Amino acid sequence: MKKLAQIEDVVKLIKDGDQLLVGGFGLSGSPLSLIDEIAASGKKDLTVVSNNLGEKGKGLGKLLVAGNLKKAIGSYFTTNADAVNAWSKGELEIELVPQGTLAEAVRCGGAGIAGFYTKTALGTKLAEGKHHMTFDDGEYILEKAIKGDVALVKALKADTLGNLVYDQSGRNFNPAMATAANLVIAEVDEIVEAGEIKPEEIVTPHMFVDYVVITKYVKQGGKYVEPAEAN
Amino acid sequence: MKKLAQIEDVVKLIKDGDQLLVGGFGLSGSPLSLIDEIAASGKKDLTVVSNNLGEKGKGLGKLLVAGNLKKAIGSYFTTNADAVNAWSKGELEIELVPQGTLAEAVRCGGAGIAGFYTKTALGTKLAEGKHHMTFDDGEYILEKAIKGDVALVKALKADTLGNLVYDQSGRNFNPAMATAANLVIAEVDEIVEAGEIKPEEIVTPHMFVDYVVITKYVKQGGKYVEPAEAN
Amino acid sequence: MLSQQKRIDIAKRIAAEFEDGQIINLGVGIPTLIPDYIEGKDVYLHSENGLLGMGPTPEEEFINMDLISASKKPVTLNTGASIFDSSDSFLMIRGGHVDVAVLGALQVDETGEVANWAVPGQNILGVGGAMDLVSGAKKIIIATLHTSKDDTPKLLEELTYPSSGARKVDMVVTEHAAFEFKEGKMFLREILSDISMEALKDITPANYEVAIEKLINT
Amino acid sequence: MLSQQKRIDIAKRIAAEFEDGQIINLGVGIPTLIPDYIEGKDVYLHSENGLLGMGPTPEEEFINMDLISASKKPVTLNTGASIFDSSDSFLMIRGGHVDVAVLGALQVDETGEVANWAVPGQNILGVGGAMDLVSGAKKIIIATLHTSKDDTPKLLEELTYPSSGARKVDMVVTEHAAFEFKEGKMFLREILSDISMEALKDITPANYEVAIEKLINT
Repeated sequence: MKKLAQIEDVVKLIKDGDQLLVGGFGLSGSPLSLIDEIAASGKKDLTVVSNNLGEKGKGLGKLLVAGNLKKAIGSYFTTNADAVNAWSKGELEIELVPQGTLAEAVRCGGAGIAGFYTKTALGTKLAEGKHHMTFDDGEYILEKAIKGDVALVKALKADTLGNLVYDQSGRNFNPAMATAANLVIAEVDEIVEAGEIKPEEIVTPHMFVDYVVITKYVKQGGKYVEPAEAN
Repeated sequence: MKKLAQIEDVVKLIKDGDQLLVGGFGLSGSPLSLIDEIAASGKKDLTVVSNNLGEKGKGLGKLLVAGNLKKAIGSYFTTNADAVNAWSKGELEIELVPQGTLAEAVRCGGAGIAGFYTKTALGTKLAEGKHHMTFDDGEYILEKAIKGDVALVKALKADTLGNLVYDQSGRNFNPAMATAANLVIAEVDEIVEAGEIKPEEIVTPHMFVDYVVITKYVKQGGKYVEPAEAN
Repeated sequence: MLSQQKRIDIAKRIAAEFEDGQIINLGVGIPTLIPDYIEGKDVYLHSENGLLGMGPTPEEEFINMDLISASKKPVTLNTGASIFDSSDSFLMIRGGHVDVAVLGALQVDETGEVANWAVPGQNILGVGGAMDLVSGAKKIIIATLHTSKDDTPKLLEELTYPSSGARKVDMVVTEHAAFEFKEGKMFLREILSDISMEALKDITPANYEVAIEKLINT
Repeated sequence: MLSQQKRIDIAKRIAAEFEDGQIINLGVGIPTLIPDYIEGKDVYLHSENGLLGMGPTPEEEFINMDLISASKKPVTLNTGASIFDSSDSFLMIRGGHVDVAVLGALQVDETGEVANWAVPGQNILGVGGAMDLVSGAKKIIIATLHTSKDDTPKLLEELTYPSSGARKVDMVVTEHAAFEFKEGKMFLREILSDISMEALKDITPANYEVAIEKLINT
């Protein structure tokens, strides 16, 4: 399979200072093996765009502990005490974005749209300094598209061309993230033959995917655990 | 099934002067029975938003012949000689929109987004009079969302809740149209039990669909024909 | 009355508001109690992370942490449920396709403006889907205890906490009362506890018109 | 040389340009001839109406008019093909995910600006996906006969027909020559017929630099 790669090799393609789009909602649909490798890599000054920063010491939370991050853009960081702490000490920049604005901004990044007008956050602190415009049904604020240098997504399966399907609500931000970066790496549980995923069922067509890596995690009791922890 | 309705009854919900969003790409994925009923209804001054106006005397082309239309908004009308003719005589207003802008504008109509900035049509006649804004990577034009009073879509199957799946490239504009109108009517070939379409396979969730009607057309040799024409 | 009982009472009262066929989004806090009280109603639960038709918590052996609610708890799918990505999920919320959003609140002012994401002087590091729901749901019901733990009123003349959006909510239900908002005005519609009108007034700095009128048959 | 043979020559030359793994969108006219000349190349055909991985025309008995190309002709799906809606399809086009778009043209000017949707004085009632492709594809190749039927030049100093967009194309292939555009300048890269340099200049009002250099190994 042409796009199949080793986790160690693809993570080398990430450069210090890159903006990473990372799929997942908390730890669900999160590319855990790629994150582990980045944490081990010593990369610096990364900006992560993701709904959360995982949990304390887990998922994207590991990048905080490892000191890879300069900035996080997302909707909800309060569930990771490390993020709150790093921000208080001035060690981490945080840009807070409403969850729907985040999803739409990333989709726009992938769609060649520079910005869009939404009512979400109108009249709040998060709209301060943003361009306002009045349309037929009232005032809207302009939100700009978000793009990444690299996107890391987690899918259930890839086929040998790189088409992806996701596991239930593990889909979340992954399909949008996969459209909006120069380099897109998908971590998957398994690879099947092209043709095994029906044309109507493919969620992320292969055109978006540059590399596919196999996860090092195994699912046990409905949760991904590292092989060492598995029974 | 709660949403199941008769074509004659739902078409009565359309009012003179309404803006209709109609799925389909030419005659593919086009709600032919609903269109027939509108043509027979004598409704006046309708605006149709659809990629084309069907073909001469077929699909949406019938509404032109029946005199239902005031205006058409879409990307390509030259394949229907009646449309060109009606426009030349001043009997039909036409608003030409690039195909991708049309799809995105309708999606935005469904998504609570008032407008979006695109590079498509920049520097052309179709951008004249539109708001321009400069972003980091150059100039963009503002396109406004499109909504409808009523959307007419064509799906392959509905389940008893109103979830929809489409037939191959008959999908086209239908899913976006289904999000962007106050009243959404789906014409389908068949209705299956809820649960028969898997959660991952549903393309249009039932929340978008107000009524489901059964098509009067039958598919023969890969084409929909009226029952009278069928062998 | 124990706090948990008050919260259950609020949940029940709000559940009674739902109508068959509605699409409902339930926020964190008291709203998460509501699913226990909607049995027999044909409503469909929407979750920000990409589900419509969320069902009850699974048995331990069927838990899949890739099938979770927006509160990150394992859930199941009811018959006819669907799965979609975050951008489509928020298209639903922001495009006005969710009939009712039930949200918690830190404060609500007498015009119906809500504050439910940040406390001044504390770290402002989480907003989640709060502002999206406030801007986009067709009807917004606030589920909240009448006062905070230290008896500070939550229903105020003016917000002192950061607003969640210019859009006004439609209804507030507390353990004591149900209020409705119309055209920027607040109306007391129902008394839900044994509180007196005077005592209610004392713990409710917001100005409201008394217009008792059972909103629905509960 | 018959017109159809010229068109085939153009199609073949452009097909030779494709690289394994590329996502290609083929417009109407000459570009529709290209699929016959890409065998053995691992490229994936994208269609505006929502297909990636379009295959050849089906046998009569397998025709489904709900599986068609953007030219509304019946097609098939190759292994690994996918289906999506129009908004996602144009996300692909406008978001720069299509590697090469091959389009017809009415005129191209010497900076690489193209006119391919409207003729002045005629009804302007169709644009389709032309402007989306011009604005969004990573690389744009124009496939056109060198002159129109009445020998009017198509490669001009300046467009006289309405522009399809500010974005410049990358390459023009005619029956006589292949031109490349870089930073607003036009370069003659290949002569593809037995035409002389002088004769080519005569039918090409656009100013170009002669910089013969076979672009690829054809």
